[in-house]
Amino acid sequence: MAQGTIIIDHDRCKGCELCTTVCPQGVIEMDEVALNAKGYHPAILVDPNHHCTGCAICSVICPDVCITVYREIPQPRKNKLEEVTSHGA
Amino acid sequence: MAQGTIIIDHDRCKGCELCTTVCPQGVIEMDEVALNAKGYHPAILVDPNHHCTGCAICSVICPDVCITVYREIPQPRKNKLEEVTSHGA
Amino acid sequence: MARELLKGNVAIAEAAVRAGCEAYFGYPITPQTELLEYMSARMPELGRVFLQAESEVAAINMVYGAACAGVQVMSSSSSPGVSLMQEGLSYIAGSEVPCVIVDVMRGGPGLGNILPSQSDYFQVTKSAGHGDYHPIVLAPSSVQEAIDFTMLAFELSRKYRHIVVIAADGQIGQMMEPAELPDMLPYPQPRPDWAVTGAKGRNKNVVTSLYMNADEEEAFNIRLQKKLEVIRAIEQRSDEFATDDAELLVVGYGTSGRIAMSAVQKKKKKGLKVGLFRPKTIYPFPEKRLAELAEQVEMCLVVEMNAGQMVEDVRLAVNGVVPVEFYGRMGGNIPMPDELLRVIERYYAYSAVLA
Amino acid sequence: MARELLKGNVAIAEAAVRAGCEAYFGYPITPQTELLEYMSARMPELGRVFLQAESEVAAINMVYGAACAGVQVMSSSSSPGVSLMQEGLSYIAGSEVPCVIVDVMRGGPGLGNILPSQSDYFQVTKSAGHGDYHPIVLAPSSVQEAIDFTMLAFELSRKYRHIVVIAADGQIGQMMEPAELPDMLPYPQPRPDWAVTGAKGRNKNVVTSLYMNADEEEAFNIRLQKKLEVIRAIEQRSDEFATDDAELLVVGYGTSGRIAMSAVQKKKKKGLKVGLFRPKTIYPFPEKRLAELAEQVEMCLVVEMNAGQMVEDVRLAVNGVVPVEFYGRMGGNIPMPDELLRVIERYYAYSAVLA
Amino acid sequence: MTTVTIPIEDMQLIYDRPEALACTHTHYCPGCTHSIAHRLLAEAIDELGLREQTILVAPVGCSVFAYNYFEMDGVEAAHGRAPAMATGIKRVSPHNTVITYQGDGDLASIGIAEIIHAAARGEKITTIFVNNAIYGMTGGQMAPTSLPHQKTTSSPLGRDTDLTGSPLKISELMSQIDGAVYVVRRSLHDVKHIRQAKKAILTALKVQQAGLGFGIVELLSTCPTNWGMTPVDAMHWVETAMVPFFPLGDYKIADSVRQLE
Amino acid sequence: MTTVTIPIEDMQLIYDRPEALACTHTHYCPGCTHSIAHRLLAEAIDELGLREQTILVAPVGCSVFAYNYFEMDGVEAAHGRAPAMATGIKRVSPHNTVITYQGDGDLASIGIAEIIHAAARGEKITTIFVNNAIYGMTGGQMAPTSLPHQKTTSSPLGRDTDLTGSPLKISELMSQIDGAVYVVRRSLHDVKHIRQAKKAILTALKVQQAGLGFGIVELLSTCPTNWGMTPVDAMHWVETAMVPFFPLGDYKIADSVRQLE
Amino acid sequence: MQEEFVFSGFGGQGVMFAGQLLAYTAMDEGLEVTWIPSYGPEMRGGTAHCFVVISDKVIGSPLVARPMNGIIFNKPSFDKYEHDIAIGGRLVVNTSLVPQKSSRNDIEIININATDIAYELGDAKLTNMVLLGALLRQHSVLPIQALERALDAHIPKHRRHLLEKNYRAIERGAELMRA
Amino acid sequence: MQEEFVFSGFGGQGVMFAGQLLAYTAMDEGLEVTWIPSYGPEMRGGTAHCFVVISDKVIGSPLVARPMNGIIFNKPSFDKYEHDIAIGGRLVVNTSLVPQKSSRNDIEIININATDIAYELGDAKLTNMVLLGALLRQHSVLPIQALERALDAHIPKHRRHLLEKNYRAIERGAELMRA
Ligand SMILES: Cc1ncc(C[n+]2csc(CCOP(=O)(O)OP(=O)(O)O)c2C)c(N)n1
Ligand SMILES: Cc1ncc(C[n+]2csc(CCOP(=O)(O)OP(=O)(O)O)c2C)c(N)n1
Ligand code: SF4
Ligand code: SF4
Ligand code: SF4
Ligand code: SF4
Ligand code: SF4
Ligand code: SF4
Ligand SMILES: [Mg+2]
Ligand SMILES: [Mg+2]
Repeated sequence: MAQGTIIIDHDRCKGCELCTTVCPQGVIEMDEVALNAKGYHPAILVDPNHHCTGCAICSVICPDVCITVYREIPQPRKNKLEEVTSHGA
Repeated sequence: MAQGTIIIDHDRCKGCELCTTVCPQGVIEMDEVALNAKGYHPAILVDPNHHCTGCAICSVICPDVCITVYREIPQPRKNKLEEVTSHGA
Repeated sequence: MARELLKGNVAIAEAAVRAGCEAYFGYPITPQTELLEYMSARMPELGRVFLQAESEVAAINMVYGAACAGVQVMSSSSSPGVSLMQEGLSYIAGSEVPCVIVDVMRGGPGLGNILPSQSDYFQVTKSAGHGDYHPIVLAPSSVQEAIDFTMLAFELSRKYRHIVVIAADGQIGQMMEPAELPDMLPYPQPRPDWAVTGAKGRNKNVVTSLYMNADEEEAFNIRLQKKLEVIRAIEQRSDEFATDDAELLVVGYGTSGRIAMSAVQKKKKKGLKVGLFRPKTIYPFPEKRLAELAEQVEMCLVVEMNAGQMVEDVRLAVNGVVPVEFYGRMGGNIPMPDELLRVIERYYAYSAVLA
Repeated sequence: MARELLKGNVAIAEAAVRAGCEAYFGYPITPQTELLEYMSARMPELGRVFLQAESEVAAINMVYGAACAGVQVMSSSSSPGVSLMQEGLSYIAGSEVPCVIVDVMRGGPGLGNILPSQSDYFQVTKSAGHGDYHPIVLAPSSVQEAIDFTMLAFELSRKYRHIVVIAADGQIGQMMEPAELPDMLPYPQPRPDWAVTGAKGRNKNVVTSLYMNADEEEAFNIRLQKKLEVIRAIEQRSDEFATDDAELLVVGYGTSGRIAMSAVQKKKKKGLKVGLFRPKTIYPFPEKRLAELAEQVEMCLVVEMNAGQMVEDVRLAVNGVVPVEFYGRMGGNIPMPDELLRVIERYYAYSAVLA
Repeated sequence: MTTVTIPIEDMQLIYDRPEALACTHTHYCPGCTHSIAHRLLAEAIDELGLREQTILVAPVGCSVFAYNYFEMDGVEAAHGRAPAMATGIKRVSPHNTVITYQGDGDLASIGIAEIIHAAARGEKITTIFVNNAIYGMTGGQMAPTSLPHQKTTSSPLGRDTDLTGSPLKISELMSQIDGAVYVVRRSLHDVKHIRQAKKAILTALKVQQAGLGFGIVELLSTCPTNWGMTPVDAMHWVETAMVPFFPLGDYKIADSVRQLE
Repeated sequence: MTTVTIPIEDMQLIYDRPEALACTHTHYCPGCTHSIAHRLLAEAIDELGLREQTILVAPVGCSVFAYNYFEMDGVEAAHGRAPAMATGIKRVSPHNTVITYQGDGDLASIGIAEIIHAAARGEKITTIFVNNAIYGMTGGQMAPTSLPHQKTTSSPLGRDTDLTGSPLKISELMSQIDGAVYVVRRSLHDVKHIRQAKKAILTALKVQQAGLGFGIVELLSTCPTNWGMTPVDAMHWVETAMVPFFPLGDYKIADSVRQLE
Repeated sequence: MQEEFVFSGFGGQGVMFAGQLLAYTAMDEGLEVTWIPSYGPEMRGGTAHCFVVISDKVIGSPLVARPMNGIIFNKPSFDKYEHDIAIGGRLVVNTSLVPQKSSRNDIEIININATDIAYELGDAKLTNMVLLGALLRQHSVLPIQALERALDAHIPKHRRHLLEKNYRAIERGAELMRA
Repeated sequence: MQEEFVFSGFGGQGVMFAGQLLAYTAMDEGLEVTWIPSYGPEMRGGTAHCFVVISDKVIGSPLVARPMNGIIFNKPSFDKYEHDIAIGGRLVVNTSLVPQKSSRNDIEIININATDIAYELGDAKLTNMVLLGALLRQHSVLPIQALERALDAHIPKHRRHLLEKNYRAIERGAELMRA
């Protein structure tokens, strides 16, 4: 598995929880404490062990386009990556 | 064939000629000379030899409901007549 | 009856029910929607007809149909929806069938916004579609008046076989105030003899607005105008305050009239000779009383939540006897009492010069 | 250019073509239909857009779209169809895009009939839908004026980004008269920079009538009202005859103005001091000139083919200075010159008493 | 008029105008099948004994005066809005039989929203839809049902399907709507088809009586005047040009309706 | 936010907001799939490079501000009239890509006439139809697409199909119209379906680019607020209640479109 | 000078064109003119009327309650307009389709069996030209030559081949008056 | 006597109901009252405001530019209304969701961590009652008992089981003021 990460725009997040239900790695959670300026509990990435694969599934479902996805630059297997990208984007 | 006849309401007739095209006995013609009050040449029954069977086909197509149809009262075969009527009316 | 805290939209709906409204057809639009929603629960509960139409065009034509069948029927909408009803309203007027229409006016033109406004004044009082007629138009300034005018609306619509519009604004529709509802009137009323109910044992009835022949159409129009004359003669209604010694007469209706009232009261207390004239019917416009008052005062100041529409009717009534000035807010803004105090002061100074 | 015998509807259509109309959307309705039919042949011939819409509601919204795209666009209809356009017109006004609408008015209210009438005066001059605005409204009284006003309509609509209505009546639409058509103007005009044409190499353009915030909506409305003030200041147009020594001033527009003119001419010849004032713009109503004339005459007599609509604008302009009387025919009936002669005589006698 | 051996008094009356049809002359043009549709409707109403309970909603179109031609209560709708008006009537008078009679401009163009929604609601009304592929009353403009290349006063070079699309097929469309339980297309171009049309109208009225839902009978019809044809040629044009484009048949007969028949 | 072993600068950007989507925050409720539909449309426009030639016609409905959310020219239509407005634009600017974005109240109720006729004319525009079975913006009234027994603020006891009929199925209806060449229904209830929806939008835009005719993509969508559900439950409701009623699929793919794909 | 004309008959009898032709003639002769159809409740197949006003001054009203001239193609039109003609005016009556005689003696009555003559000329559609010929012969408001020039100038293209026939009809109408 | 109140917070915080409850209380006490929502551009999930005016005379305007009292549920509302409160008025601030302090010294500021308390009481939705309790404790325009009676009389049926909790929240709000 490639390693990836996401950046969640907390101010834009409306706390809908949809991303948390789709992440195959289960690395997104809702911040139960913090409220953002809109008054929502935003989603946060909780991924201490770097399980996020950068699969971008969370970004496909996030209605508010809060999630930017990154993935390690694959050294040899470029093709496979492109395939995933063209699905996910 | 039963014997029948029709009465055409000349004042109501608009000279569309439709009745003349459907009469199986060919006994309706257009009056080429006379104009009615509406300014139309009306249809007339020209049936010197009593060919009209009272089949009522002309009345089915006449848009202006100008044609009243009569037929001799059948002596024995009442059923058949009713059948025709229920179609034609 | 006890006072209840009622939202204007809901109060109108329940008043319509008590007035004997048999059928309601409408389409959702803010700030009127609670009226429709209330009806959606209340009418079926009573075995009466509620139907959400596919559009305001359909709604007004359903109203037209039900009215032809001789029942008391109602619709409600807000400005853009009322624009869509113009053709149907004209047909209803041209057929002389009764109905009640509620217009909870909002900001415009176009999509505008959902805030209170009075910018349908022309649209509802001057024509409501093509052709020569005016609906009767009632302009409530409180929830209680919204109730009372709804009862009155059904009565007048039946009496004159005419459209009655309740021209409220977003504020009247949305606010809650304590108010009293009347008792339920006898229900249902018998169908009038002109109604289409099936030609059983009588000659057929036809309800139409079509008069191909100019003379017939003109005769119909003359009859319609005579009816409107009667309406102008006996249905003008208005309220007034401190008009006896007023030098400046403030004129406002609905929400702007109500707010003007509180400003005038304050100024009056301070010893200014200001009075208030508040039309309750905006068609027929209460021109007779206003013309009388015009003889007594030095100036009229019209306050509206629009760019100046009723001001024309005021000018027509006053007929040049005194100057008629205008103060208006638009776009959903409501004149605040403090703001009106300043405006009144300014014009009062003016009118003093004239006195 | 030679004089041609032209039907009003056709003349307006061809004039629109020569003014550079790029697109026409409409729906058939008598007595306007020849205009649409002419366009259906003429526009495609020139590679321009003709489309018969599914309804007047659709037609006006197609006009709205094309106007947003920055082209000169037009529709035409008659009273019931114009009622259906009210919402769309209000959106167009609220978006400040230009368009030209022809209303060939017929008898009403409702389905009424297809004969000439002027009973849309209120509907087109006072609001044309909800919200605070007035279209510019031109009222031709001859086929030649129908042509000239069509040219002017496109010019004014572009200049002010505003709706211009040509309020004709069935008679203007249906009659043939010799008239001269102007030359074809340069075509097509470039799209204005506010138009939606694709945000290529510039910031995006948005055309909307939605201002959710009251202050923004009010600011927009103030701008709109300022524009209307300018229009009122510089676009009032009227024609007059024998007004210099008139004691009785007859006021009429369009067909009623034209017929009044011939009656006034006859009376003038007989030595009566009657004059004619004929508004060419009915919005802006030529109040300035009329107010001046009011100071000179003893009485105004308004002639309309309705129950009395412009008469309100006349009264507002005259402001009580002299009495304003009204004579109207309805339902498709047109006042005949002889009839007007008698009416004028009667009121002349009156006005003589006042003099 | 004619000499008969058997005097008329001794004969049986086979066909006379239906009671539900008023005796007034109509304003329809010679050979216009609007008149036939009227007669069929009147006959069906007579046969079912519905005259005294029926309310007819007339449209704006050549049949604008339809209420004058029937001995029944009637109202005049705004152009295209007959189904909405009928809805208003039926909802407050569920025991009346409510019929809209509409042309193709009225129903398929300006009134398409109202007919679709009346059908979608399963409104218990009956619609007689007279499709003559043109706007008759206003002088022959293109209708949504005009055929490709058909010349009309608003498509003088013939209907250009690239610019205006293909004709709208109403029965096909209506058959997709759950609330419409009886949707058939018939034609009035000859005696046989007229008889079939009559039967369909009868069924449609029975559907309403039984409260099964919305029913519509589309009738291919002529407009000799605006087609610029003789009435006889117009009948032929229906058969040869329209029927192939608008196939006759039963587009939807709900099970409940089948049980009825 | 998170500690990564590989610094972000060394990583590849896999997903970022599309260029055609404006950076402004939207007013949509949490979890409302209008936002997803917006994003998909923006992505498709970016991929086809259409941003600078597209004109978006926003409807009246929750997506009334849609023109604020895209970096493209836009106009605001009257309620239901977006297809007419789009027609006006497209006819005078045939080289622009014209898109209407409409809700179910807007398109299926008040605007049914305009969408049907735009389709019937084969208008070369694209419609994104967001069907959330309710009137979102006005606070949750019944739409023509509301499910049987669905409680809404104007059907407080649940939609009574006896009185209001069964839901109107727009894709099914549109597929009957000749001028509509691409009619598909998709759903936004999970990642897989969102991806399928995106593909359909891409195809629909290509159909317009190729000038083949009218295209519409119906998207089953949520309104958590007015359904009174959490966004997650709302997604589930689409899957379990809406999809069975509004089957997903290709309702019409004209041959010309197949060739394109 | 002002002259008003009402043309009235069945649809299809060429009533409207007769009026328009007179209007064209007047225009080409440099006069003011208006033509207006009376588009009443009648559908096609019903009755058709139009009004023409010719004047040397600007015309006030294209419609006239009491026109000077009536050109009457058939019986219903006769019934409708006989009594509308202004005193001192004239009525051209197509006696082929109007059985009765006018009872008015305050106007000039011009009887001509125009449809019969048109049939003789081979086309019932020429009725209108026969009537126009008769009218302009009896009432020289415009020269018959001008009428013929206008016909030449304004006849619809697809009818051009009928030009000669039309001339003949006009002349026959005129001749019969002379007789 | 006239008192104006603006209630402002997120949708879902019970802002509207708080205002309505105050209105019911006033009505049941025999006063004139108006309640009006500020139904602005915000959709659900946005900010919710309402105005309540209580008076012993007929009320002119239900909307007030500068109300005497503000009941502020969250930060955006604080930003929006802090400066609108009339001089000499008061601001009840839910410090649980409003980090900053008011800079105004011409009004009374009543700080209370209402949401925290509501959580303590087991339901964040009780925030509104805590705030109302605090308000009426500090400003005796209406007795707290009347508020509780009104709650009993007007609480929606499906919420009746929460009545006790609501009383407790009102009392907690009041108590904290006493402290
Ligand atoms: C709102 C409105 N628009 C247009 C018209 C004009 N109009 C009258 S009938 C008609 C079309 C009729 O065509 P159709 O429905 O096909 O009926 P037909 O005459 O062919 O039987 C039109 C457009 C009108 N009366 N009202
Ligand atoms: C003519 C008119 N009628 C009614 C309205 C009120 N209105 C605004 S949005 C809407 C319904 C929106 O529902 P839908 O199209 O399903 O969109 P959603 O909000 O669900 O996305 C209505 C009825 C209006 N603005 N204009
Ligand atoms: S990119 Fe994939 S693994 Fe990473 S957070 Fe998103 S869904 Fe989870
Ligand atoms: S899907 Fe987006 S908006 Fe929803 S919780 Fe996750 S990041 Fe926030
Ligand atoms: S009844 Fe039959 S046979 Fe007799 S005229 Fe009519 S069609 Fe001919
Ligand atoms: S069908 Fe009727 S109207 Fe036509 S010619 Fe025959 S009788 Fe006359
Ligand atoms: S115009 Fe056509 S549809 Fe109308 S009556 Fe004449 S033939 Fe029939
Ligand atoms: S109300 Fe419904 S459709 Fe509208 S934004 Fe909120 S969730 Fe979306
Ligand atoms: Mg037709
Ligand atoms: Mg929706």
